[in-house]
Amino acid sequence: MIIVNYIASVVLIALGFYVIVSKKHLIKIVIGMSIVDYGINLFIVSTGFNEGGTAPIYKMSEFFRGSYFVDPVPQALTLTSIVIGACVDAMALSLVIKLYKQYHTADSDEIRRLRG
Amino acid sequence: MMSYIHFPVIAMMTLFLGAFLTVVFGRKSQAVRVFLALLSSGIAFCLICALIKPVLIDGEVISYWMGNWSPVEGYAIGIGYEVDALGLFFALITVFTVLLSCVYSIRYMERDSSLDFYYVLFLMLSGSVLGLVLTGDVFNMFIMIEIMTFTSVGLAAFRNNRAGSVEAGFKYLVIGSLGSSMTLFGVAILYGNCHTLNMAQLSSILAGKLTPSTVMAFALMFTGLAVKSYIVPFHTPAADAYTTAPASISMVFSGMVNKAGVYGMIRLTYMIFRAMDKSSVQLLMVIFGVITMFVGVTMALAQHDFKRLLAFHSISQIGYVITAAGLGSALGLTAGLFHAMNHTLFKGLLFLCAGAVFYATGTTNLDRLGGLSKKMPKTTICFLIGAFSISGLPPFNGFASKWLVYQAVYEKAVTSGNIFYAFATVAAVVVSVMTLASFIKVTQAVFFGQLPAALEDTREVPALMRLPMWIMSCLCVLTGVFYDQVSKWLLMPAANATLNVSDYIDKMMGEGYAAGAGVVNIPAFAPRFSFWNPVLWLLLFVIVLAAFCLAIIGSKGDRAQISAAPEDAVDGKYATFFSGEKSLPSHVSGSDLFWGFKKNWKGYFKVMDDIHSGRVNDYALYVVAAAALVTVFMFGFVR
Amino acid sequence: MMFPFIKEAMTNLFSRPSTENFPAQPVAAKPNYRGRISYDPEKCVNCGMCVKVCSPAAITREYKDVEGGQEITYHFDLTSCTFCGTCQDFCEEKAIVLTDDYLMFAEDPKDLIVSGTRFKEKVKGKLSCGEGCVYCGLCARNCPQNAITVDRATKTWTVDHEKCVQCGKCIEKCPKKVLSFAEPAPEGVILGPDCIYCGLCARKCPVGAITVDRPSKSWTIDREKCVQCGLCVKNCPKKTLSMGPIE
Amino acid sequence: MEYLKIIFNILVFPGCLFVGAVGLLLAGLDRKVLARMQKRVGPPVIQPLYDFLKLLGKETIVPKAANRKVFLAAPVVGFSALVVTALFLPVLGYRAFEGSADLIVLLYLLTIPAVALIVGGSSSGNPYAGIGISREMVTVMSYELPLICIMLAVARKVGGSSLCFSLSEIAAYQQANGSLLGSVALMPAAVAMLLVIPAEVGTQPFDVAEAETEILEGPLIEYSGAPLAVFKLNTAMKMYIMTTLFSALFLGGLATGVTALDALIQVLLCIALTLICITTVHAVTARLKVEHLFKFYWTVVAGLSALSLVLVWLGF
Amino acid sequence: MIKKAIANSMQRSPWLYHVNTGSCNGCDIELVACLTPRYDVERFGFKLAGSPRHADIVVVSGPVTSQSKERLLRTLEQVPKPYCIVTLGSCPQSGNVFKGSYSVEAPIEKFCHVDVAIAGCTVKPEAVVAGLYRATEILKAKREAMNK
Repeated sequence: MIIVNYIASVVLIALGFYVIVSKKHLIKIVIGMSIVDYGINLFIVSTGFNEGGTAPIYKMSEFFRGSYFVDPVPQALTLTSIVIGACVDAMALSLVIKLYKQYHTADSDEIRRLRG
Repeated sequence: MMSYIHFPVIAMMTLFLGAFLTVVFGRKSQAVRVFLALLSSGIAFCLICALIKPVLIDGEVISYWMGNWSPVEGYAIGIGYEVDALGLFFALITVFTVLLSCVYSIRYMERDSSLDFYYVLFLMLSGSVLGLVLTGDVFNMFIMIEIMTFTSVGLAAFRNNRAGSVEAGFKYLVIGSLGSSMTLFGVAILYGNCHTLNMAQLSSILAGKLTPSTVMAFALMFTGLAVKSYIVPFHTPAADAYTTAPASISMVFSGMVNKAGVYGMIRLTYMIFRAMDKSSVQLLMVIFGVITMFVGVTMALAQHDFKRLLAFHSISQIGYVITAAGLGSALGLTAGLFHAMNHTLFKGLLFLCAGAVFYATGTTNLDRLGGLSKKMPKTTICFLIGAFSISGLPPFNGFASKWLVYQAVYEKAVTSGNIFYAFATVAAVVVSVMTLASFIKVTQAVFFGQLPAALEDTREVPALMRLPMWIMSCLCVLTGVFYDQVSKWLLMPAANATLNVSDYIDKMMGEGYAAGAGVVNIPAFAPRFSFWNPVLWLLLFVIVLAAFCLAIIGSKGDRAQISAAPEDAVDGKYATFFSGEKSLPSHVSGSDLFWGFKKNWKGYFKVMDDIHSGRVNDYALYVVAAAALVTVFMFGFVR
Repeated sequence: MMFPFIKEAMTNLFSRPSTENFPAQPVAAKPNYRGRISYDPEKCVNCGMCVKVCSPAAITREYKDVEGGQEITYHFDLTSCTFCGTCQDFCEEKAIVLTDDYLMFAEDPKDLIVSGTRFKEKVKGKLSCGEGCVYCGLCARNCPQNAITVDRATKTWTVDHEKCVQCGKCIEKCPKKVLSFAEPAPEGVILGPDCIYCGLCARKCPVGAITVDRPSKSWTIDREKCVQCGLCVKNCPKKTLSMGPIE
Repeated sequence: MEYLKIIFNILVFPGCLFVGAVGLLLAGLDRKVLARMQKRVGPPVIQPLYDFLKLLGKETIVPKAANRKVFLAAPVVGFSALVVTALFLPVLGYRAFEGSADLIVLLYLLTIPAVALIVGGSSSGNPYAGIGISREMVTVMSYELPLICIMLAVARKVGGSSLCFSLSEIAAYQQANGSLLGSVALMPAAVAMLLVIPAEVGTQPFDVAEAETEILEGPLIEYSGAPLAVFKLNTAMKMYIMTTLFSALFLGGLATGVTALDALIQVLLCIALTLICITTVHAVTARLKVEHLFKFYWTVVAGLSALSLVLVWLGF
Repeated sequence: MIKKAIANSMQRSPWLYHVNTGSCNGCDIELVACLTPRYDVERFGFKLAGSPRHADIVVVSGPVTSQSKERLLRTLEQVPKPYCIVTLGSCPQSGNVFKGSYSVEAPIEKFCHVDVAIAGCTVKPEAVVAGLYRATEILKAKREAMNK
């Protein structure tokens, strides 16, 4: 069943890319960025999933070779990644607000003073 | 006495700590902020320099496990920091840039407000780049890339009252986070394959054998790091951000943030995937490099803004680095690293000059400047040194490294018999000439020619701003003249360390690990250069010059005198000859130059103008499309 | 062919150059070249035709009174001349000739002025025709200035003194030798018949030359003192005073 | 003794005196023969020397808009760079400083005089000079592409499958295997090189940068007196250096081994090449426009040299 | 010795700068005719220079119109010493047929010292050659005077 996760994550990432590439509204672009992030997060978390594994919480005495548990590292990675993604989104949104104040629009076709 | 194995981590942490302390104590006082910034960057500089002896000279590799979580049963479980000559080389570039930028910022940023944010972001950026080049853990690398990205965004948009800066920041953020997302995706796939994040271990597990999933990871990480080094389809936000950021930050961007991406690509291709012996990867890198250098320089020729022009040159020069490093040969790697270092020196210098011009005149528009050499003679000299360096005039450093690049590429051409590399050499030379052309344009448009009336009150920038410029100028000359020493003590250890992965793995994972994984050690090498003896050239040059000057002095009685214009001369004898007309302000500005060239290339420039449309969607499309192309290429050719 | 001149260049390279070796070997000007002006003062009759026809006013005439006559100098300013040759054409006496000397340069522009001086005896008076004229018209035909008009039908001979330059040609040509530069009669104030002896003239006279005595009705003038200013004539209420020849 | 030899090398042969004298001789011959081709008598052969000496005797005016130091230093830097470049070039067999610079380095050393001219012109502050430097730069851009192709072709031919940019090796190869001009593959490159020489020296029809009838000598417009003299000398020396480079690349087989004889043959070669590719071309063409110049070099000349490169690669 | 060589060269390599101050082009064409194969002043080292900064001999033609007077004077100021001024034809010396026009400042002698005046309307190329040759002797004398 883990394949569903992978498919879902790839679909999310592709959707995110599609949104970033095709939507002209800056907020939508930011949303697209977070969709990509979440797709990747889903992927990372899925890589650590072991069918039927327990939670990776052991005392040193309980730990033995062959303990079957879910890989904890991807979860840690995912948490970090989510935090970073949130930071990036916050930063992006604040920039969008600033941009809207300066350009009086959030259309990416209008916001292109720097070109050529 | 502290053992030097702690130095790398302390250096990085000092910078982050400096950022934190600036938040706490630096709100009110400029002096405290400057003190903290100088102190932390100074400490980082000293600590990294202290590593030169063990790492570069003794050839040691320093490893450091965070929290002393050393590997268990051959599996790395902690975050490891590892400093080999390559990492140290880039770390040296980083701390050097940071220190100079910090010194420069003191006066350059004095007219801005919210300087506490500036220093916080600046120190965080420095810390993250230092962390990136010193870390031995791919996920840690990703985190550093992310910190780097959003501190860069903050700094690019720092002068948000100036037109376009927030826009540049936004574009930088979108493209940058796309790049880091791809890196993260690649890291995730790698982790799924190898169940480790440690570079050394990854390297020994992958051992150059690529399965479909690792090829995917390779493609994604390659693209992600390529975005971070802003090679061509991904270069658009860099051009914007370098333009709008304060000059001290532009210098940091092109000097180390860019290099961090290059470092990542070298680390990725040479060490993690060990893919550089595959001719398809070489071809991919060289194609990217050639396109990058060419597009960068032609775009630079069309620019009207001093800093934007420099930004496109940054892109172009990174093309050289990628081309050379992508050859997979020792000579190529040496050349690439040398050019990366030189790029830091001369591009930093040029950005500082642009900053000085901005500081003195308030604009960087090439069409409004002119004749500043009379008002800012020292800046002019620094600029000329930088310009000659970047355009590769002997005996400056740009020449030495470009010359090595040509040799490396042509060596590849003759040894592989592939004529593509021969034309890559030709392209590199032509790009170098075009670089010269666009700097001639800047020289004419900004420093020479006639002074517009609006700039009559311009004055030379303060000495504290000139100090970093002088340091960089001197280094530009010195590294150019003593290039063999530089390559012996700095580049060859770094290139050797890059090629000899087994040392790196052994140090990290324990003796014999690499051999167990089948990693063969390559003996240390010394690339053979062709002939260029700058010291002799300089000596002969000076002798001829001295002989000439003697002749001039000796002929004092015979020749007629030199009559220079007195200060108050207005018209007449000392006026500019303008067909007898009263010399009106008639400055030939940058946009008027080179139309003979542009006319022939009209179609090309039209296409380029359309490509650099300024829409963030288009830019994102380039990234996604290039990622797709790279993936297809990798699946098709890289086995 | 892309470079049509290559054959010519090669041919030239091995043939003699067509350059004149000029300063070493003088080159004669082509016929009818109009170069440096030569002026023969002996031939000149001072008719002034050349001065009149010169469009850039390059020819100037200078008179200088010397004992026994006048020195008339003609200056032909080559730095002002257009070398049109009109003066040569108009000069009846062929005193002006434009030579083929083309080497006209000088460090001092004054060296480029061709001058000639001729002495002319003092002429007594205006041209007049005495008794015995046959109105042949030779004088009129020979007058360079067309100052003389002769009408045989009405038997009149007139001279325009404004035009006359007193060259004396007419006198030379006159078959009857009746033309002469006669001494003109002296002029002065003449009293007419209507004088009422009001004395206004005497009062206006700036030099006190006129004496009027009303009772004796006498009007006298001291010719020595008179400066012929004409104030008396102007102020005469009866307009009886006039200027004229004194008999 | 060693130092004396070096000093002799720098100052007399093949340094300042030799390069300057041969350069001036070439320039004089160029003018004389050009005049003869135009059916004129022409100036005496030592006319460039007269020009040089005369300019030394003229007042040097530094205009108000100019940056004095750069303005005066530019010609001297160009001169020194040219002399040092000449020292690195072989005079057929004779080499003053063996193994000090390779082909690529020479390519770059040759741009220094052009840059000196550009910077000097730019620093004079004259708008005509501004136009002139842009044209000079476009000229440099134009001929650099064919030049590098030529050099790479020669390097491939001589080096085979190893990297060879060394002039000594090229000379040795030609001594052993005869002049490279005899090779079929390199003939287009030799023609291209002949066409590069006039642009590098800046003579008609490629003298757009110094077009005295349009932009009043471009970068040189504000120069007078001694600096102008040095610039004129530089142009003359460039003739020597470019023709020597040609003979080093393509005619190295003519070396005899006797220095004096080599020098003589070299001078004769220089004269012949100057007359072929500078004087004749000057006599039969008119000045090109700058965009046509660029087009010409990037299509015809670059095509020739690229053809040569491809032919060499294919093993001809 | 160098001084002597320089002074000799001064005579043998005079570069001309030509200023047209409203000339009818007659004299200008004759000056150009001097460069043609038939007269070929390059025999004596003459060359037309593009800039007054390179000039040794300034050749002035035309009647010095009031528009061009200022330009002429400015150009003359910008010529490095030693230099000569040669006038071509009648116009600069007198104004010729334009004499007395409101727009003609004619005698050039009012503003500057003329070294050699060549007369003619237009000048004959031989006269130009001879006149310019005379100017070179003056140049040499001027250079020798500078040495003292």
